[in-house]
Amino acid sequence: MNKLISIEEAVSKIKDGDTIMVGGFLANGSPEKLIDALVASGVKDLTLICNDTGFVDKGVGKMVVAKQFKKIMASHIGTNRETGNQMNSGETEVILVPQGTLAEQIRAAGSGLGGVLTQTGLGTKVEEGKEKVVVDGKEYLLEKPLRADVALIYGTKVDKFGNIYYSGSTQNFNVLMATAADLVIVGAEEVVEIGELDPNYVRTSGIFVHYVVEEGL
Amino acid sequence: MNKLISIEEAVSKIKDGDTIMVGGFLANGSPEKLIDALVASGVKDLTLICNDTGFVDKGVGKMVVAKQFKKIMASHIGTNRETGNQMNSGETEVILVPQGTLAEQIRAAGSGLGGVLTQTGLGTKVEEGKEKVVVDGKEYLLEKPLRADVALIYGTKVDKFGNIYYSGSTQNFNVLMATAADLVIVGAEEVVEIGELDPNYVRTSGIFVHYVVEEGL
Amino acid sequence: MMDKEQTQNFIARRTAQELKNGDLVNLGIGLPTKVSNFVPENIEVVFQSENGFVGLGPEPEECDIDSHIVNAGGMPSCILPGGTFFDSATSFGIIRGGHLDATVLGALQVDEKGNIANYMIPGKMVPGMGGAMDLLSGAKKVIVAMEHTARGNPKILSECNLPLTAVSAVDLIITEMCVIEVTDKGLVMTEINPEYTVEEVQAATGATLIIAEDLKEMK
Amino acid sequence: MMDKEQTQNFIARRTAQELKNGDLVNLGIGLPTKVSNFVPENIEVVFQSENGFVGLGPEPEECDIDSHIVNAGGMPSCILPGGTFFDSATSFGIIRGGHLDATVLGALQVDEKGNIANYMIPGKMVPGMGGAMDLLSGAKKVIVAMEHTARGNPKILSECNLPLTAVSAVDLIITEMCVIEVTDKGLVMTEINPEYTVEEVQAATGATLIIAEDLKEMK
Repeated sequence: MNKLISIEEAVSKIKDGDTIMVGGFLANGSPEKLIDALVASGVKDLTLICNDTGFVDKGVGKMVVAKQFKKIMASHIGTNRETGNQMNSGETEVILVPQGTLAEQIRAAGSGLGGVLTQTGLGTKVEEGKEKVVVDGKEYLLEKPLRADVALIYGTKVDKFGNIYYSGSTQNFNVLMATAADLVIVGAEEVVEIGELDPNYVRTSGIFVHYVVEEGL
Repeated sequence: MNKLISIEEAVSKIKDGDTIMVGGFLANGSPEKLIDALVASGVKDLTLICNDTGFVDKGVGKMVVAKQFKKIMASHIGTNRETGNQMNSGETEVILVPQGTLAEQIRAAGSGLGGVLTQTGLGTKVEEGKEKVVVDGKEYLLEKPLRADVALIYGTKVDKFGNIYYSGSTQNFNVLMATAADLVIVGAEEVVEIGELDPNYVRTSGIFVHYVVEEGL
Repeated sequence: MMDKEQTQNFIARRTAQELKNGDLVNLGIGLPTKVSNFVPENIEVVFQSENGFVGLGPEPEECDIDSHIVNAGGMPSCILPGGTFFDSATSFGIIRGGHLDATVLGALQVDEKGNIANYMIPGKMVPGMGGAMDLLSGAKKVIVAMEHTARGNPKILSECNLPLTAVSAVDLIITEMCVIEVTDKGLVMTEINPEYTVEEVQAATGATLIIAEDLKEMK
Repeated sequence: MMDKEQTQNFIARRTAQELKNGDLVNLGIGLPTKVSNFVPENIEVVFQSENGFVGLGPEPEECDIDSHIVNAGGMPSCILPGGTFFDSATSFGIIRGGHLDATVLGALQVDEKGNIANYMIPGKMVPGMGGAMDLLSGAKKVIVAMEHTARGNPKILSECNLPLTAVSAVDLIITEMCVIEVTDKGLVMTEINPEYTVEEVQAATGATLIIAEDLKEMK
């Protein structure tokens, strides 16, 4: 089952108005070439789910500069002044989510769980409009699962079935997002044949992945 | 930080009446020598949290035969007739938990989450006495986090800080239990020096582990 | 008449025909495990082993035994090229999260609402549900593959009387006698083994079967 | 008077003395990151980087740069022997799950209830909370390490007026002027930098300080 396609074909699958997840943490472990191709494609009115909005010239931040998002859910936007500008001008809706909550919300969607019960954000703006659930006398926020139409993730070494080996700190949200989208596209630094990756070292199984794109270094 | 101790010292830390988690799936990935030493120790009135009760002569099932448990929480007891006998005679309380729910309950305890919202078990005996939470019109069972006093887990290669590399299908509940007990003891097939394991291949960080015991093959 | 092994192989062979190219499938222990031996040669199916991997191989004999690898029945097993190992939380994330295209399970009882009982007989046999409740709740398609009766007694009923493993979960029932679809209208027999008459199948069934207009021969 | 860098190093050095042998610690970006440079030589502390590893090294200059490894500030970084990489769910499982002995964070405001504001100034600067809300909710000990005032204005207040990052979360405040414990009775100054008088510290603070009976010299 060979899932390798061209970057152009991969990008053609993302439509105006889609909700996309993009892996990475301050652009570390982000599929940089897929992002470049999305900027070139001009696809718009997207909703972004991402840990952060990277930088104006690196990571998903390039799509912010190209004004491709109508809504952004992220834990941090401080490294990309353009996100703040668009937020303050009202051009883009920005929802700030605690990083651990964001991670669990994505995992919940991918794992068939009904939501996340966390104490993070209690007593802050984060709890506004949300239900609380009491378990054994302790109060928790009920945070709902988060899914996307498309997840664009990164892999260091990826086989043609979509199994992913991550090097260093690049696992971050990639591992979670791979499970929580209708269409999962991985941008691989290096593509290898099926059987070349040790099944003990793979962190994302190819069963989650629909397409593999070779990005190179 | 060298956490290597003898099996005898490790076993002396488990007291009558403790709740223990034991890793493994039908004894695959169970710390067999630690279990043997616990049988020899005669520690009793324990509560067991485990995927299954193994076999009469393999895995945690040996402790069932030695009548060391007053209560057992497991997803499956069918491979050990002694568990069924003790359950039917009323000697041991047995609570059956769906396997995926058991995994998430342990993970929730280790991850600081207030509980698990799952549809597994709805309409069955499993839902008896449990709260239900409705999220976006769908009903979920609220399953509570599960912690233990001691987790006895297995590792294929373990460094002296407690970092664990698992081979094959031995990860199972070990990865989860390592996070959810006040005291975590790992029985290592092979102990290596700190720095010998590739940080990309480790599945359980030594930060979770209190003691390492060398079991050998 | 087929002997027990022939019967099980007949059921397993027919069940394998339900699988599609690219499917991710979990097979229960016992009869369902045999399904992997009959996957049509022109399709690729990936099998999950809920104890922690995908890429379960069909025949342990064909590979070098590694004591670290067992299947969900605890038997020595192999992983195929392209497979991956993971922990139990990830494994059941796959199962509950809708990533499993189909599961094949055995049953003590199945009823016309699609309810299924397969984990305990109170006071007698109580093996436990293992991963069955999660599989029944999470898999996109649930196939029950079992012998039609147990010691002559029907296992397909109008209503299960053993403790349920899941409610309204079963999509398809495959036995040595017939293939039954669970629908809103009830149990629809779509295929029949030509060794039996419709009357014989109905007599061995504890629920009223609706006979499909285009009833086919089971192969 | 110390310059900005001396001030920050002074605060970081004092903060490092709070860490104990075997502690697992997460340092926020900015001033808190400097704490790792002053860990006493006789203890071992493991640093977590919430983007996905434990074993964060103190000085990226001292190792071979691998572009796959960055710290939580996005800067090239190293992992020490005994470290481990993991995903963000595991990382925040560590944080929320009570496995973190201490976290050191900066703040815009802290108040006498232990409330802290450090992620947004409405209509102006809105960087976001990143992992701060989880760290504040999950770490066993929360230390705020910051300059005592911002452009002459107090940051330690009787009540925060910026949006809170967490409620009743802060245990200890360390500035260039003093060390303050957050207690049920209020803010207790336990140590003072001998360059300042109690009156000067109080004047720079927007909450009434309780002076510890055994007020010590800050080193």
